[in-house]
Amino acid sequence: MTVQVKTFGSMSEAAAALASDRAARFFSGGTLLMRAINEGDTTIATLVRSTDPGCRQIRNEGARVVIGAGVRMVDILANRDLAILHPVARVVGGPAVRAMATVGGNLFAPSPYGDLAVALLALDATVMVQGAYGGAQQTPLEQFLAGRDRAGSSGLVMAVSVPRPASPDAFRFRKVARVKPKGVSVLSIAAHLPATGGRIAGARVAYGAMAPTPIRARAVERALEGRTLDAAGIAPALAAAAEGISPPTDALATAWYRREVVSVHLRRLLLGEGS
Amino acid sequence: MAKTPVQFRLNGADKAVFVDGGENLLNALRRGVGDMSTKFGCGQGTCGVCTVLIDGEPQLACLTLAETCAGRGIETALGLADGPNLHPLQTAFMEHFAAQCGFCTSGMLMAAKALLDRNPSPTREDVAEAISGNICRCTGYEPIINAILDAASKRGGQASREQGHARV
Amino acid sequence: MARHRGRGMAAINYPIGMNLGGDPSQALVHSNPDGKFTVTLSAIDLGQGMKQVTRQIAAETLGVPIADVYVDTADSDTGPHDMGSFASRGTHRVGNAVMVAAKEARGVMMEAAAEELEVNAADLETDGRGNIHVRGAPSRAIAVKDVAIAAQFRQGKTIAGRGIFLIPLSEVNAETGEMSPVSCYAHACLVADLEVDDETGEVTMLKMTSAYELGRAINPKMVEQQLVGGAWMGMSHALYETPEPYYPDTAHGPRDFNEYVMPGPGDICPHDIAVLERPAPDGPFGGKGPGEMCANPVLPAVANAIFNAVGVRIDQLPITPEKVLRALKAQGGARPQGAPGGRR
Amino acid sequence: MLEFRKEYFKDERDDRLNEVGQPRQRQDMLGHVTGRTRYFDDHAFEGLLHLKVLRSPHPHARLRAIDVSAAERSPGVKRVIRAADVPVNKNTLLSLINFGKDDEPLLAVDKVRYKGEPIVAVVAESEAAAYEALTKIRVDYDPLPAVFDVEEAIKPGAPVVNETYPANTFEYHEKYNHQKLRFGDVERAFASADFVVEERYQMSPIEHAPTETNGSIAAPETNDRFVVHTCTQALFFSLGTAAKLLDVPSNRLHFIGGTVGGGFGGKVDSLTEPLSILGAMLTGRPVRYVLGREEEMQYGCPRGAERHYIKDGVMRDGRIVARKVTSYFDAGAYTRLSSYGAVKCIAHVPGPYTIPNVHADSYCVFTNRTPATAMRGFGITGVDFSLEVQMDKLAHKVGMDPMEFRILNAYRDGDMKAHRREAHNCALVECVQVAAEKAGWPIRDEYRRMNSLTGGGGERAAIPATATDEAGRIGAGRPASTTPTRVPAMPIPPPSREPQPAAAPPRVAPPPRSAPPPAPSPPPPAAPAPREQPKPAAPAPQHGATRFSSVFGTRRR
Repeated sequence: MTVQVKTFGSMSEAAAALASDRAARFFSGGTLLMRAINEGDTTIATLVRSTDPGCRQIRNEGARVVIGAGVRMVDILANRDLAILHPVARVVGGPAVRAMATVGGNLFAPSPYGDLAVALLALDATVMVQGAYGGAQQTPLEQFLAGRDRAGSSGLVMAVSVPRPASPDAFRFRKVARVKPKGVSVLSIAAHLPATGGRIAGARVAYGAMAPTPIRARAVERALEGRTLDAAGIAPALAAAAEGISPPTDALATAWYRREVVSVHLRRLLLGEGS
Repeated sequence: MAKTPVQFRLNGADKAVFVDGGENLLNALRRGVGDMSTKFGCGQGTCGVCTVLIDGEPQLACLTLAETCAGRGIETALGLADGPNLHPLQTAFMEHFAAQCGFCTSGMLMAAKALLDRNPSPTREDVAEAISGNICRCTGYEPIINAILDAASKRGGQASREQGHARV
Repeated sequence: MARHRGRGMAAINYPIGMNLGGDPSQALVHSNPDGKFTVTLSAIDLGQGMKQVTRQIAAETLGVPIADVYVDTADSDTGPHDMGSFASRGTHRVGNAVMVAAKEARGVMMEAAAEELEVNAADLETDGRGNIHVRGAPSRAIAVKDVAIAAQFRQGKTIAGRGIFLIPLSEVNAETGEMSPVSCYAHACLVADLEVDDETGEVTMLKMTSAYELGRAINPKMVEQQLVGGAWMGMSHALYETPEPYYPDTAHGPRDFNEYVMPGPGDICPHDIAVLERPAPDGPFGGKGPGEMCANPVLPAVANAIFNAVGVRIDQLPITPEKVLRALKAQGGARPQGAPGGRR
Repeated sequence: MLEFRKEYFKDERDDRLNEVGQPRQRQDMLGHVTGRTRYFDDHAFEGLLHLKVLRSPHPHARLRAIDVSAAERSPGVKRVIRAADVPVNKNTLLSLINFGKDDEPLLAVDKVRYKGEPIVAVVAESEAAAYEALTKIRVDYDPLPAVFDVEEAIKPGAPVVNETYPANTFEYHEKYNHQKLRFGDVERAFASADFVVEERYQMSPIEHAPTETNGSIAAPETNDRFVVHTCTQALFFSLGTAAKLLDVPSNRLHFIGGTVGGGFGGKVDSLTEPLSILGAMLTGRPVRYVLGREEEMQYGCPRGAERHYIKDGVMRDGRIVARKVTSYFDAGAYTRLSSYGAVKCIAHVPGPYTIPNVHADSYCVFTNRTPATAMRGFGITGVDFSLEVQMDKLAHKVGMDPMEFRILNAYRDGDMKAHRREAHNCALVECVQVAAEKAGWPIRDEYRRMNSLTGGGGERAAIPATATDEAGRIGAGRPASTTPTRVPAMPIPPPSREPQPAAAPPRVAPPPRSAPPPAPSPPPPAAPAPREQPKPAAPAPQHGATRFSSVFGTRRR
């Protein structure tokens, strides 16, 4: 009836405990799990915690930055190496939520939440998942998200590894919300647009609130390849903006509305126009 | 049911409470310690009414697992005043009539304190951002924003307050 | 991308007190032995300021400083009957009941003072600072404190009063609807300035300018609280909130403050307000009650401003970006209507 | 920014006051900023129990069977409360003022009529234990067709939402399925109007969303009574409601409140008090029942949806000659206060304007959604949205400035209103003038010179010949069929300059037009003395509740 809380000194112990108990959930920032418990979710019998300092570390590993699953939004905002993610972390919840919500938890936030995951997807991040035994597996975030809501998907997220973009200004992020300055996403768009000689090469564009999980906008990526970032250059991308999306209808907006405005906001993002 | 002892400092004083598994800090403060200044508004982390400072950071008591607070320092609205002397934020809220029903006020004050503690000279935008997680259904936010800016300027911080009202 | 500015207005009146009357309120006032007063009610303060409004009305009627009066309310064992805090009835109904009670208490106080000063009570007046003196002869005075002590310990008088206020119930004619709804109305006119994004349907409030007639403003700062906060709620009703976003379809009802959208501190706009006071003939010192009507003019003013900006009429609330965008597409784009009465 | 315009109505005020009109600090402000203000939930009780309710997942369903045996055995459970445990399990809020029939159970019997309707309550040692027990209650539902649109609900053959009102409409005067307003002859006026504009307006429901959710704590007192700490907006209303449902004398209940975390109308319905008290009665321990935020938003009573159809006749010169309004108030599954809001709407039509021909029908309609209740601006907010958007359309139609259009049609002292009472203490004209001035919205001099004190009365005070439905259909069997269509006399702009804090204008007694007007409403009581005895109280209550003087229309039975 009351929840049992198990605390472990290492993530691997926690992962083992998690694997051994179907009714156990890993407790990180609490913004998702405590709410469920407060609202009477009786399926949560055990909370598994870890005091492993490793999961709250941000490490530079050459061309990549490894962010522990327990790193919070405020930790990202306090870290210079992650300046590129500051505009994203800053629009997750209000100040109190940012002092609680973690990177690991954000990967599991249901639509329309999970703006950070959208950015990480555009940055081609990989997820380190620890199974019951053996070492941690590296999984591309896109693949991780695709299997996220599948029953039986197990393992514990240890960290997220983000490639450091060649030029930080090649990364752009836009969140559209009804309420300012803190609101939930009507949609969010993240784009990594490396360019050589003014022409885009290897674009990655991700959407939030355009499917049950954050997704890549592949058609847009293709249409941007080799193009310039001007009205004419992005026209094909805008035309493809709604390809492959299956936006939800929720309390904030309908699927129709999200479809209608996605190209508008994509254009504003790509051309750096104001909201 | 098994109870877990938890010790922490509340507004500078040592406290010890027994909590149920899965009990949140809000209940531990209200029913365990008897600090009623922190209110229940949603239990979802969406209203900010239960905002407290934990080791100086604004957090939501309703989403905080009580036993994770062992050994930490918690501040609530009851700790704002220095004896009979009100905190500048409390004085400013009074002068600006920045409360009506008063139910959001404790959380609002703690969110504001968190801001001023690390940014003594906030802009109007900073203030709006700092209270963006706190719902007020009565005031329309305007007097609250003005009160926080006023408290900052009176506290010596040169709050860069725009003339009149600026969009934030 | 195009943003269009728009300006719209609306004018309204609002009935004060429960429709058709029949809604009594009672009040008790008594003094302790050193001339400090307590007002006892069963009225509810839900933020509108009931405790303070009645406190000022009692102090004014008794002729004593505000610091000498406190209001204690809503204990059914000690507070007399009150219909409740709704229908903008607090200031008008409860305020009147408090005046009746305070007048009765003041009468006893003046009689006791007259006995102490050996004059006619009719020749006495209060100075509002805690003293009672002979009209035209301030030197022949006695402190309210000493009057209370004398009344309690020498004269054996209770400085206390009971009050009730009731507007008798009005019948309604089944055929014509003939009735006496209320005894007074508050009034308002509001101008909304805003901006419409014709690609997303998003509406941004820029400014509100208003004139409210509220009868006597018992406490100007509390009137300001109501008008500023009430206009925010009006803006919220107009553009944001509903627990059934797709009414009459019941799906997708919001469950929390993330899904139930209301304007945040970054969505508010300046509000320039003028207050007019035409006293209500039957209001306490002419007071009416701004609590409810303050939100009402904002809704239509916003809808009218959106039409002025882009030429679409949204007749279903709330006016969400989706409704604006659908209307714009149906119309084939924005059709700005020009500037009624010019713009800032 | 706020300024006072003291020059207006100066002659009607004595501003030499000590406390009234002063910006004094609120008595409660210090408590608010120090976090020491005590709300209902800030009272600690040893041995406090927690109550949660099982809510229907269906908007409309028959209850075939309810099995609570597993819940009763669930750890920490002290008591399961079923419908049969409620002494008087049928009520309507306004029965306290003798208006309407009992139509709502505290806990559902046989049938649920909206998604979220309470069916069973559990009282347990902790909230977690109560939630756990709720999952062990087995309810066998037989889903029924539901109706969610007000105009669908009043069609023949629509599902019957609430058997107390089989036609899905509240009964007015035991005679009509709506409240009527009849003044003059709109059909005839439409026929002679230069333009006729007909529009539809819809307001969706609105949640009060106070930061403090509905709740109460009830505890046994030492003297065989129960103390109740509550967030109610109406102490005696809630006390009376609880006394009736629980069938106890009102003096066995000790209600304490008065300091509430926002209400806006959402804390009048006494949603939690009766169950808290019943829980305390059945367990002998303090019981706390507080709505969660999702419960508050979806199953706590909202401001109901409103639909208004407005048809206006207007002349080229801007005078409105006729206004016809048909309103539908979506009450949800039970009456609560909606029947009353529909009448308040009728009292408000046609808005603050003098229109010589007015016709309105206002319906209170039952649908399978959360019961609606009052909210800030009850019965008016949605009407004003509709009327004022309509006014904007009319101004546009006749090519008039919207401000001047309002001033032209604004009611003035001495004008006859559609509910047959003379207007007084008007100030709409002045509000429009000041708002225009502040906003830099130019209006012509003649309109700036007008005021609420002059230009009214006289012909504008007359009550027109009116055919009622009883006398036959409007337009037929008119008593004085020679009556010409009435057009409001143009208000005469005075020559003086604004502002106009003038003395009351000379009142010209208008000759009666057809039927002599009834005596004008008696002057309002000279504040603050009540001017007459209240009506005799209704017959002694059969339950604990006190009955107050009877309101119009339907009597309880």
